Amino acid sequence: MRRGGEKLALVQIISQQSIGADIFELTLEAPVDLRVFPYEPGQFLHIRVTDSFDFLLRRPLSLCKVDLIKNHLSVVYRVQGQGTRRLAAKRAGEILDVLGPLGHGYPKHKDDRAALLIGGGIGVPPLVELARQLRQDAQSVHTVVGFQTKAQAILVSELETYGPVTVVTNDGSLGNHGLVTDVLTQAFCADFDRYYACGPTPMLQAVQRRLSEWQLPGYLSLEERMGCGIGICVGCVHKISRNGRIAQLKTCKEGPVFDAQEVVFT
Amino acid sequence: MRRGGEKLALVQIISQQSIGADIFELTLEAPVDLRVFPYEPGQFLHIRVTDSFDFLLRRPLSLCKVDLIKNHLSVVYRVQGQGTRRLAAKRAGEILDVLGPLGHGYPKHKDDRAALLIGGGIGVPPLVELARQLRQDAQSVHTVVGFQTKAQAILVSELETYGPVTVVTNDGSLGNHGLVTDVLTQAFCADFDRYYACGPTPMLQAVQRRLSEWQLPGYLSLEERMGCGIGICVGCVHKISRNGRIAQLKTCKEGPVFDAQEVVFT
Amino acid sequence: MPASGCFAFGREVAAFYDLNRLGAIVVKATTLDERQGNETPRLAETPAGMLNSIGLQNPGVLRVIDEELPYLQQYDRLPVIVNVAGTAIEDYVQVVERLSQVNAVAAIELNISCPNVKCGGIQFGTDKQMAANMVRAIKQVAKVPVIVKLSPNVTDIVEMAVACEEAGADALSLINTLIGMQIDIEKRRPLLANGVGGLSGPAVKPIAVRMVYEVSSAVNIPVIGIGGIMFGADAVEFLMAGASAVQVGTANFVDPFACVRIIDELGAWCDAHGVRSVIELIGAAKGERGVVRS
Amino acid sequence: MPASGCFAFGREVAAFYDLNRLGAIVVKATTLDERQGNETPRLAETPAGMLNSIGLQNPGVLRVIDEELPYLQQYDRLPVIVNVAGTAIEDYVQVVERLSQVNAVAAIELNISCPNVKCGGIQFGTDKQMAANMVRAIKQVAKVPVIVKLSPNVTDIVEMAVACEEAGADALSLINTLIGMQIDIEKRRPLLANGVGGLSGPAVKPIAVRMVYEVSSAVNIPVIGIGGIMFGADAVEFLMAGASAVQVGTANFVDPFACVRIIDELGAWCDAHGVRSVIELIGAAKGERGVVRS
Ligand SMILES: Cc1cc2nc3c(=O)[nH]c(=O)nc-3n(C[C@H](O)[C@H](O)[C@H](O)COP(=O)(O)OP(=O)(O)OC[C@H]3O[C@@H](n4cnc5c(N)ncnc54)[C@H](O)[C@@H]3O)c2cc1C
Ligand SMILES: Cc1cc2nc3c(=O)[nH]c(=O)nc-3n(C[C@H](O)[C@H](O)[C@H](O)COP(=O)(O)OP(=O)(O)OC[C@H]3O[C@@H](n4cnc5c(N)ncnc54)[C@H](O)[C@@H]3O)c2cc1C
Ligand SMILES: Cc1cc2nc3c(=O)[nH]c(=O)nc-3n(C[C@H](O)[C@H](O)[C@H](O)COP(=O)(O)O)c2cc1C
Ligand SMILES: Cc1cc2nc3c(=O)[nH]c(=O)nc-3n(C[C@H](O)[C@H](O)[C@H](O)COP(=O)(O)O)c2cc1C
Ligand code: FES
Ligand code: FES
Repeated sequence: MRRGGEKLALVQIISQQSIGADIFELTLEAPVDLRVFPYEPGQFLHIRVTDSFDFLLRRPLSLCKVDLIKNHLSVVYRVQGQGTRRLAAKRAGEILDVLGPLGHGYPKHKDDRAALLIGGGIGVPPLVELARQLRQDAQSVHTVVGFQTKAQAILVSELETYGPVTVVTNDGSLGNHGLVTDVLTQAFCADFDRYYACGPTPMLQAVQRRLSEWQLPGYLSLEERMGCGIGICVGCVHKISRNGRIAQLKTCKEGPVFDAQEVVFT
Repeated sequence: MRRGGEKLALVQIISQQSIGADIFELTLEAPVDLRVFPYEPGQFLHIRVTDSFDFLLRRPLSLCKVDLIKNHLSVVYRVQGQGTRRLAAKRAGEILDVLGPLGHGYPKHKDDRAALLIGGGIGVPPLVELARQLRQDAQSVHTVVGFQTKAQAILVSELETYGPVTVVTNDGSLGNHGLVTDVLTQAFCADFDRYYACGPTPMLQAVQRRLSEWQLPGYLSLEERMGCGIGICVGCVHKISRNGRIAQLKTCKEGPVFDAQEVVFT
Repeated sequence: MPASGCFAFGREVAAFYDLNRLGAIVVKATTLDERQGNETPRLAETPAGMLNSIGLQNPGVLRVIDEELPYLQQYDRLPVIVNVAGTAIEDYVQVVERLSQVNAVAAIELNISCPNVKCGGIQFGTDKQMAANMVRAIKQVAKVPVIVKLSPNVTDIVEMAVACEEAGADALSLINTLIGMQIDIEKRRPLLANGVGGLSGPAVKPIAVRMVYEVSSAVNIPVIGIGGIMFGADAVEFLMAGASAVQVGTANFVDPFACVRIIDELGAWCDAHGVRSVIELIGAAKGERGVVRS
Repeated sequence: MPASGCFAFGREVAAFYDLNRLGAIVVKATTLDERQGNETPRLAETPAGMLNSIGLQNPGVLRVIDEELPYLQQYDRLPVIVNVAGTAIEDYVQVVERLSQVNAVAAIELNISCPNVKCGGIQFGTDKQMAANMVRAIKQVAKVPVIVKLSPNVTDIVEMAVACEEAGADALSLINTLIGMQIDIEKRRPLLANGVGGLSGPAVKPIAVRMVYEVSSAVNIPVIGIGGIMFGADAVEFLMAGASAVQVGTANFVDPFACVRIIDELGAWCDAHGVRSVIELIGAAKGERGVVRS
């Protein structure tokens, strides 16, 4: 069942910029016409970093920003291993083999008034376009982002254009000292209709536990190793409790964004 | 036993030029100081076309020309498969991983007066520097080169700077019509002290047979698939009759140039 | 050109092209009961290949019949081959019995070679007596041709192939994955949650070509070549080694269009080489030279 | 870190660096009589690997003793391990007897796994009874430790390993090459003159790591890891899988400095990770998770 946007395309790199310690923003021609196939924040692109067999599998990177007029997209990524290192060596003008946008992003709730966005580390990028779209729907947006240290803090000013941003760092080098969950007190959370989280698994787990206590509904964007990105290898599953049973659902196809209530951590 | 020149080096590409149908001349910084380690025509460079595991093995390419002042070397090669295709995509300024010069080239015979050089197709390149060195030793040089067709004829004018050149093409589109051996009549060969041949195996075999009839001594440069290029994999052997027995000698180390009398074709 | 077990049940790829363009489709391994598969990580990238330890996740034969096969029936020119797995002969027999009641199934592929399940199918794939028993049992209940998928993790694949042929197999497909492991040296433990996984992709192609060459020389039933096919030229290589058809696995993960691209490339290769039918290519590499079997 | 059979007899690499920097050297397979090896082409490149069908070309044990080993004796800190091959137990025994008369030999590596000779060593490498007989016979004549090099072309390498251990092997080394084939589709025949050849290089690393992991869990003698090691990190992977040492083969062909580079990279990795001795790494990946053997 084609959802509309999945497409395999060779697109041009518009720009590649270093925006933090080993963190890059890569802007691309969009593989699809974004006005015809509007993408959901939380969806991802599945990128071939070279055509060499050394990097046989594609790398999933979340959509971060969109330029509807130029039909450009950007992703923000950290150099994690050899594949992202190779990607970081690419320059404007080079051609990239891109599949996507793929997956289910964050659903829309038009009647909500106040959204809480929670991001950790390299999980922050998808929140940027999410914040923009939520503001477009006239919701208020408050974002809480956590980083290891100041040098890794990214996209804060972008997020500030859509509403207040609370920054937390593990070492206190920027904003509050501690973890994002330290900010998520009952009083703080009382004002929101819903939350939207993306970040490392331990953070998601802590956020889920904390916010289910305060009975705040929300969404988690999960990260699993992916093969195909389109649902045919069944490599990327996560335990999801749905319709009274726990199933291993594909994060590339049924996710990566799931209703926080459904996500089972083991 | 180090012969002097073998070296592993990262060298810069000085230029890459198309000089025929799918044939390129690649000029490099020399990996060694050529005035300290003068190389022998017939030696080769062993080149890594990329650091990808897709092309794990190096490619052997014969030295063609030398610029002692700039300390540059050139190789001339035909795009044969994926590896040479990859090499052809490299541009001036890029860095190449090069091992060499390797192997035994054409020996010198200072007392000779007239040399016959015989080249076929992509076997012609090593003859260029050979001709130059023979002329330097005050020998006269006559070259016979054979090509499939005119579009593949290369390095003829370079060779003409050192002496007369007889061109033969299989289809008659340039020079004589036929095979190089058609030129090698007894009368034609009578004037030479020695011959030096490089080319495809069937040509070498025909040349060896013909010129042994006319009792002209000479050398053949053999082509076998190589692994290491330095004598440790024992992949590149050819049957050589020496000291009364036939042994499988390594063309990378004991060759690629052998005394024509010793080479056994099966 | 048929596609292999790395295609789920076809729905996802149908978003990219018309499945009627395929020679056939081999759906994901189907077991008697639903299986959740192994823990994650289930995938690792290796030099020119990948490891997987999916562990036969599938909804079970009844739901496959009810929910998946009807979808594929809309493709009228697409023979559907169902890959069957299990842990005991009785499981296999029951699955095949159920599938035999469904028109939509053109053939059964017996997966006696999956390396990713505890006490799993691979015993059948490494013991020729067990394999032969299995094939005989299945042939009694199957109403469609039975293809036996062989494991490369054996000392002598020819022996296995001959045993399956003698037991009545209609065709053989090979190879399944080789058992491998990758270690996450930062975490100091195997990267896959399951420890070991199945190696596939271009890295295994030379092993697969060798086995296809040997097996097709020893049996009289058709052999389907599998292992590391990425381009049309790879398919040509398998055909020349003696395969009558090929399956494409890992390549689909890299390029959703892989199967149809490879079909096109194969056609273009044949045109450029004056080959009128791929049948001319089958076993073409066997003529001239005797090959030493060591 | 010792180097493997892809090093000839050391002379050539000695042109690039001081062989004393190596942990040991394993010289090319030595047979009783001189062997000319197979016809060419003997080499083919494959995805992330290569095939070879050298066919044990070597000057025979007497000339190895007379011409090659004396050269290596100038390297006073370099234990010399001689890889021994043959076609019958008696051949092996005679070679080992001859080598036992020479001081220069620190250990024998029994190559019961070379896939490249007709009626060759590989039978010993795929039949546990034959392997055990061989090891027992050799242990009777050998005056130095005997390392048995195992073939990966078997259904159950653990069974082979245990049989060799019980027969008295002092150590095991694994893996030798996997049997593979490449077809030259233009010429329509196998690319190697010998048809099949041995697959080595990064492509086989996941298989080798898995086998080292399994074997080192099952035996009490040291295991030497081999297969696709190109970088220091690969050596770390083998050590964590349970190897006590590693050998580097194909990498020497790509980079003559491979062995010393890998030693340096391994040292740097240890420094960066607070590891004082590589001994700390041996088997480190085995702690936390039980690994499913399928
Ligand atoms: C849905 C999704 C969205 C993502 N979005 C982003 C993003 O916006 N920015 C960003 O920096 N990263 C993102 N990641 C993580 C990113 O995909 C990995 O960091 C990247 O693939 C690592 O590749 P590598 O070659 O550098 O690492 P290597 O370790 O060399 O990769 C080897 C293999 O492991 C996989 N892998 C390695 N680490 C991870 C990981 N943490 N998660 C999943 N697979 C991994 C790779 O894809 C590859 O197949 C996302 C992951 C998922 C699943
Ligand atoms: C001593 C020597 C000198 C040479 N000098 C030249 C030269 O000056 N100019 C030139 O154009 N060519 C030369 N060749 C041939 C050249 O090395 C091959 O054409 C080239 O390696 C092909 O690589 P590829 O990746 O394009 O082909 P592929 O077929 O993709 O290569 C696959 C593998 O096969 C080997 N191979 C393929 N064809 C040959 C061949 N004909 N001979 C040896 N190995 C081969 C490659 O090295 C590689 O390992 C020489 C070969 C030798 C042995
Ligand atoms: C993720 C994954 C899942 C697989 N699942 C199955 C399966 O369910 N049944 C089966 O017989 N083979 C299965 N295989 C094996 C493939 O069908 C194929 O035999 C193997 O991957 C080699 O081919 P390739 O190199 O083209 O991938 C699977 C392979 C992969 C990579
Ligand atoms: C060209 C070549 C020659 C080899 N010769 C021998 C040999 O003589 N004896 C032996 O035991 N192994 C031999 N091997 C196998 C290697 O020692 C090693 O086990 C195998 O190549 C895997 O390691 P690698 O991937 O690091 O090359 C040879 C391998 C190659 C590639
Ligand atoms: S990545 Fe293949 S199914 Fe999700
Ligand atoms: S190429 Fe390795 S010995 Fe000649």
